[in-house]
Amino acid sequence: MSTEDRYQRRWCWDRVTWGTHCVNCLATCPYRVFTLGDTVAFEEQGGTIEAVAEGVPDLNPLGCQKGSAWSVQLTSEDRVLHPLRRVGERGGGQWEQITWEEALTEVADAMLDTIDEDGVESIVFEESVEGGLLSQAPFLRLAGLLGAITLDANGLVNDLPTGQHITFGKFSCASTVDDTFRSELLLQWHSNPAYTSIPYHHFISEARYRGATVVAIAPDYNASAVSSDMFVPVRPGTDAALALSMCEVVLSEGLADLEFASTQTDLPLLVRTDTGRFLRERDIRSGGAEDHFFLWDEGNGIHDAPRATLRLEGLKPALRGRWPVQLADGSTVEVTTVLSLLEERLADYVPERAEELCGVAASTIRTLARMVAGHRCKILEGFNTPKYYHGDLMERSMCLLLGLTGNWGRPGTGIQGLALAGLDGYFLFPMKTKKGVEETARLLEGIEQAVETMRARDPEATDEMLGNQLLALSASSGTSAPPVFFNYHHAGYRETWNRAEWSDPTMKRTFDAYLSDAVRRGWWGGVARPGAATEPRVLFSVGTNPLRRARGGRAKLLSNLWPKLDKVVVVDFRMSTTALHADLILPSAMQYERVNVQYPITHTLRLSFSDAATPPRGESRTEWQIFSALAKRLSERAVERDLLEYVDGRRQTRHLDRLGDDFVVGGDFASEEVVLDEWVRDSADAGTLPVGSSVETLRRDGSIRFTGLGIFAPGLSVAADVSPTDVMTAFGWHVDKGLPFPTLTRRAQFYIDHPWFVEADEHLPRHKEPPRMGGDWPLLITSGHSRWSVHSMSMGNRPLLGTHRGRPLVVMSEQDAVECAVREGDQVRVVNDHGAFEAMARVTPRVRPGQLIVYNGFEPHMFPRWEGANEVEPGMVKWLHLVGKYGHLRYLPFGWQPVPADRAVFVRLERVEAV
Amino acid sequence: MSQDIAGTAVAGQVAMVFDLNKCMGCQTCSIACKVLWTREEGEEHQWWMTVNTQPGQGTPKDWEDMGGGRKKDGSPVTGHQPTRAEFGGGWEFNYDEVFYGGKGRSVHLKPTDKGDGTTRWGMNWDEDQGAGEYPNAYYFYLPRLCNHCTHPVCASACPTGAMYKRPQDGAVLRDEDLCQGSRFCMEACPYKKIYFNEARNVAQHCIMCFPRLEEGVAPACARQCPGRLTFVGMLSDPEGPIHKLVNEWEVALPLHPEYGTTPNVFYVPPLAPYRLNEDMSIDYETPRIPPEYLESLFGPKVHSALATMQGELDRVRAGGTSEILDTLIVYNWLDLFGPFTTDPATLDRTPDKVAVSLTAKRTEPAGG
Amino acid sequence: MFTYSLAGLEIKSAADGPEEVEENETTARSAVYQVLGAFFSAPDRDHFDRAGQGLWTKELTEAASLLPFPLEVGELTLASDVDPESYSAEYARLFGAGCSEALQIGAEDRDDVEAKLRREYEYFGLAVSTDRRAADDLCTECDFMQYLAFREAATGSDRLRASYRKAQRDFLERHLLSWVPDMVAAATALGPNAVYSWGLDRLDTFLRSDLDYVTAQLDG
Amino acid sequence: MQVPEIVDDALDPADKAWAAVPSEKVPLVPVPIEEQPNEYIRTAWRTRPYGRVGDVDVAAVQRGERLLVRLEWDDSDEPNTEFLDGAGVFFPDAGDSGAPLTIGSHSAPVRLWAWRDRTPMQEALPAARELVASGPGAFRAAGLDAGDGENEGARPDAVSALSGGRWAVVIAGDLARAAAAGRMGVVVWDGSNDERAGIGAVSPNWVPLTVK
Repeated sequence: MSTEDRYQRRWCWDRVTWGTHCVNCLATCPYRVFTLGDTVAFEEQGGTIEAVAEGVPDLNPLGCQKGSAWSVQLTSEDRVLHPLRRVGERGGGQWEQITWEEALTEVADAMLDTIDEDGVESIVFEESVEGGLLSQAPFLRLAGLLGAITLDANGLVNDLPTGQHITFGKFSCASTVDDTFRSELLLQWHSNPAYTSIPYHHFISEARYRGATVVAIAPDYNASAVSSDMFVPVRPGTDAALALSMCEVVLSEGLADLEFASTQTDLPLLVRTDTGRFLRERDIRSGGAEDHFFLWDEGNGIHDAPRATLRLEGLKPALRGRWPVQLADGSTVEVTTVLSLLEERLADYVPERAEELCGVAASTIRTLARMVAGHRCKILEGFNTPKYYHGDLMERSMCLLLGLTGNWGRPGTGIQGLALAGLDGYFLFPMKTKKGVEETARLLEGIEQAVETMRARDPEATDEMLGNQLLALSASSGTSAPPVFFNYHHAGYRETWNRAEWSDPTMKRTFDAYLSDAVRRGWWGGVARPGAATEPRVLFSVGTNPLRRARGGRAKLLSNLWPKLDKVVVVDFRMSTTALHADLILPSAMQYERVNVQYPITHTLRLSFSDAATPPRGESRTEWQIFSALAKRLSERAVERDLLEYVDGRRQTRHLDRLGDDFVVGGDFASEEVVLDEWVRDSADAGTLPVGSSVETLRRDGSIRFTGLGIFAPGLSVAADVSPTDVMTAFGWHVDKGLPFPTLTRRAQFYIDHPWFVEADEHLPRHKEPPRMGGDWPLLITSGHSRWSVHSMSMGNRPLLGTHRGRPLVVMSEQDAVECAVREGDQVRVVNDHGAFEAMARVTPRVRPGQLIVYNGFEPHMFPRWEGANEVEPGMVKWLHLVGKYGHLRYLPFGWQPVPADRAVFVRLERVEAV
Repeated sequence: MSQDIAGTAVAGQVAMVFDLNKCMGCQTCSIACKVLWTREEGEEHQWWMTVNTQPGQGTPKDWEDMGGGRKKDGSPVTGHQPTRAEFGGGWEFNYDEVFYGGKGRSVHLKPTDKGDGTTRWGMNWDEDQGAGEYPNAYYFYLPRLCNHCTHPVCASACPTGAMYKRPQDGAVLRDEDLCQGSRFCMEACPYKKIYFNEARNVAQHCIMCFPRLEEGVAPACARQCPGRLTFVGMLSDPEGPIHKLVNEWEVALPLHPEYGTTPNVFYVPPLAPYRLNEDMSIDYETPRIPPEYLESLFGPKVHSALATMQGELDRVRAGGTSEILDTLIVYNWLDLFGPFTTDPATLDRTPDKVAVSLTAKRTEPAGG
Repeated sequence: MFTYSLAGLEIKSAADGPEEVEENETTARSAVYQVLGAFFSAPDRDHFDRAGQGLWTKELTEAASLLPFPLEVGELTLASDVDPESYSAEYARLFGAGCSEALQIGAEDRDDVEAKLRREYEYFGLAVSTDRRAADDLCTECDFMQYLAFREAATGSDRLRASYRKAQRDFLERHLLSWVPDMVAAATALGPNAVYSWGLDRLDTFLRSDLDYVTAQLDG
Repeated sequence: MQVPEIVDDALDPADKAWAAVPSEKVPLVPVPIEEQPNEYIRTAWRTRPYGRVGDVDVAAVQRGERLLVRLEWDDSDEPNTEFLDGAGVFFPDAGDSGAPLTIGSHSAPVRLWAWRDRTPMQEALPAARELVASGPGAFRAAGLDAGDGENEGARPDAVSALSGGRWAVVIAGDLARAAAAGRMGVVVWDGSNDERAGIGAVSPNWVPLTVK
């Protein structure tokens, strides 16, 4: 064979299907999968997405190195292909291969024992987005049918930008990524899109070529700073000071868009100077409402702040001043505006003062502030801030900067995080008692009725607010529980969280006291589960990897949670660290071996399809197959054991003998393809996908653009029109239509008059130093997501391992290397009062002295003694986030709740072994 | 044997332009190539396409100090043949031992050290290290593949005549049946983009995805590049972006032109953020990346290329328009690929079909 | 992802409508699909007799009487020399093994086409008995349209009415009109006898008019 | 050189059959630099010593249709991880009287049975190959060209052993070709000196073969 023939024959296939990888980057890039015989030969981005708007680059080719190497993983050495049962002690690395029959029976019996002896709430599932909707939906369905506990995914992965939630009543502030192209000023702030947004990064460089200025604000000269116009090095954890100083400049130099701020924000609302609380209707009218607020109209004095709209409708609210107001009891108090209070606070952040705090030159702060005020500015903010203890303060300060400069809801503006697109069929699915459009109509009409009933009680509420109410209602009957309580009671975090020296020093009481106070006040009514007395006995991890992920470390879970568990069941396609510590590993099929979709988000506003290019390898099965079989086995064993029904934690009677049938709705949903088809058809019927969409059209086109946001809160929270021929800008409805925000004040809210917030002096945004988490040590770990993996997904992929050093790294500055007598390539030990780990040192001038970067994603089993980087992270949660029942500060699944911090952990470093 | 096979009649020369201002170092190009072409035994360490952080030692380690190339008079410059350890990479890992060995935490997953030095270097070992001093560190990404040079010194150094420039597109290929694994090409190539396949005793390098080009499909590295920075086309096409960027606007330059091989891969050199003064205020005057460093990579023309780029940026920021920047924006993805815009998924490439077409090609008269 | 479940809520709806409805424009459309579906089933003796007795035109006229758009029913004359055998043979000559979407579009796998169609039917509440007739048979597809139009007329739910309408437009676009015009053209080129010439012409005209009508209803 | 006939196979250089066969010391010289095939190689090696193996002990036997040649030489160098030691014997076409110094020429190619040491990864490669050599390093696998029907059964083979700083290699090939040539050239490559292709040590004179 000639050489040319040799390579010609390597580029062959006999089948092409669509595939995407359903990992937790949520990008769901449409790939073409080329299969030869029964082997996936390679994959390549589809590149078939049509341009949306004239003059805006298209989305192609959407992909990254992880996606382009996925096929290799199908045959990777870390793949699990048979059901395995642990032999010897947990984590000992010895297994026996068992049959599916044995495995399912063993799991079913452990579950029935638990239900029988301790109650179903001792069965706990970890939620995730890993693996796609058809990995997650099956076990969520089983948990729902059982009344078990599912730990809220966002509380586990801490991707919750609480500051955005505090400000906007939601965190779904993401426009489509092509909106980046329309920006004039891009602030890469707490984000490193060159690592973490590879498919979309081109819009940044293309915006630059169109005239945008690109700024990187970060402690280190990171990969995204490289292609920026300005690098603004900031001391880690002081971003709020920088943002507030820019706000100070904008206001003091008269650059603010005060009309925008008056309309969109709470800055004109009146606050009593005696109590520091908003002036409420109840204060001045007997029987008045608790959630009606006021502003000072320049013509007519005190006036109700409009609740049904953000539009001022002729009002001219005063933004600054102090006025006397007569209360209902006849007494007089002084009121002022939020802006007046804010300006007092901002006096602490004049640039020269802020420079001392954040290390950014005062002249630079002024320059940046003027740029923000004069341009369509977008903050590209990933999910890094939520992982700081005081990340909420950073986000609130960033949002304030945008609010003062008219920078949201307009093309090229806003703070770019993530927003869920409205796959309404998926939301409907758990409610469906049979398949088909009639059932869909019945449910949708029922929901509409429920919404209308709620609207009758509050005619000024928006659809989004009512959607949230509906979600809150269902949360109190659903399985989802914020993990903070589980971690506190059962996973050993209580002691850690009570360590005052690792917490915000303004915390006056113990964490215990705040938590019990919050629970006692009913702020977490119905969702503070499982309670202290309900010990977990069976833990399911389906594609999640708590021992890699858990802030607080693998050791904490193994020594506190694991001993309580009769059965740790891991469903995964690979040997994660958690799988290594499981009792049973059930092998799941990978993408390219089954149909699947990932949860769609608004970045691309598309639903992308992953087809079965080959059958699952080995004995692996899809999660739908696994959990429907488990449901069936549970029914069979329940009948054999005469355990036909039980009462769950919410006093609902559950019937085990029907479980198997209920799971598949009497056979209506026998396979995941049928389930997916139903989701897609229902979404099309509900108007969020094109009419006629089905698995068939997905299979043909690979990816479909959404046509609407749907009727459910997650979609509606983007508050924007979906047009087939235009870029989508989040919050367009708030700005163009005056649609109120779903906050307590119905405005973007910078003033939080909750007593705890006042106690913490966080009623307004401010800067607070990161607490000395981990101890009083000289170095601070900032971390971040790596370029090479999505969390630990793809970290075991051989070609990808070859694109870096293939082992964990501690990236450090040259100065600190000298200080610690470390040379490039040495093995070093990172230690603090919580734990330690070892890794290879990479010494570089790009890192700020005092800063260490440990990119996450490496499995603990890639570190000596399996002590991963999370061993030094105490996993502190901010006590203020236990607040509830304050307008928008209340639990919703995936929403407001305490999340553990892992950035800005203090450590020291020593050399273990020289090169 | 001719000393320089540049005289080969080439109907057209396929060329590439990488815009370094759009490159984020993600290695999707490297992976695209790896997954498609170099996954068999002996190819573990081969990365025909690589991205390195500059300044840096790169791949193979310190390749810029290894010699090779061609003097102005056309005579060869001798070079070092990069060793397996200098390439590094191609690691195996102790999966079995960790997962199933019953050793618990006493072992952890890591590259298996075979004592040959290959675990201490890799294709991207010095990723994001850079140079300079904080906060004025500097670095950027440099994707590299075979330059498919007009003067392929690799071919000239081959004792068996195994290497040639394809007449139809100027791609430099090797007949692996003729290659005896003597590796003079690896010494002679100044870019060190040729690898030795130990298992088959042949050298290998980028084939410019010729099977794809023949079907009108862009090379995998270019078509899979998420940064949309990789242009492919015929160098002489006056309407194509490559000709304009290279010859008309002169903003795309070859790497190390002094190596004398006349590469057909070009780079738009990198701009960088402003430097900072001692007091952390912005220094608008001094470039962050030392111009002499860039000159050492791209030759003296780099200064005017950067000045052109900066001028265009200034103009669009002032509200003007720029044909150069609009070209580099690439509004329509397919505009990157010149004549190679075919979607591979639309092709019939079953092994039988390909075998038939190969047989047919062989029976065509020479030169067909 | 979180469990966005509203499972705790009581969902009640009046989606289920009466099974019999008063005749109107929509039931007329349903009725026309019924007649056309029957006409294009493989002919038996009854089919032949009805042609001879002029029942096809009569039924179509009756069905179309309330149609919201004009449909020229025309005349159907069965030539006197046609016997039942040649009548059946004509069908076989024109349509081979039958009027099948998969065969018409040259699908590689007819089972696959049928499976997709069955999924479509089932979503809209129609179970298909597979033993009697193929899911991609013209009669089945017409039956489905007949069913959708009937459900549209019968439902008390505005939402469902809209769903059925959208489904009809979609089904016409993606299915019936994607292959029937080609089938009609092919059969017409074979010079069909008067009976089938009449039927093909009615079918083609009606499908096009119906799509225009349904589209106008949805856009309006 | 006499080529005695033996009965049992003696591909292994340690085989006792070799004890009875007389060996002959053949001097080797570097392949001339000016004869190297291209300017690159000439430039690279002009000032660098090569052809470091100065002589080789040669013995030969015949068995059936096979010629077996044993080559032995001293090599105490540290092995090179990049290039491996090698050796070969080559035969001119009948009637050609050129010198062996260039390992063939374009007008008078020779048949080279080339052995090269193998790494563990190369175990699947043949121990020895038959090449058509038309100059130093200008080697081409036999059988590639039309009409050059390589005889499957006559493919060369080799077994080698390095012991006590001395290589012993037996190369076996088609006796008929050797018999027709009536003489043989020898080439040795010292891998630790990066020797390969035309860079090696070659016998300046043909070694005559007396085959029965």
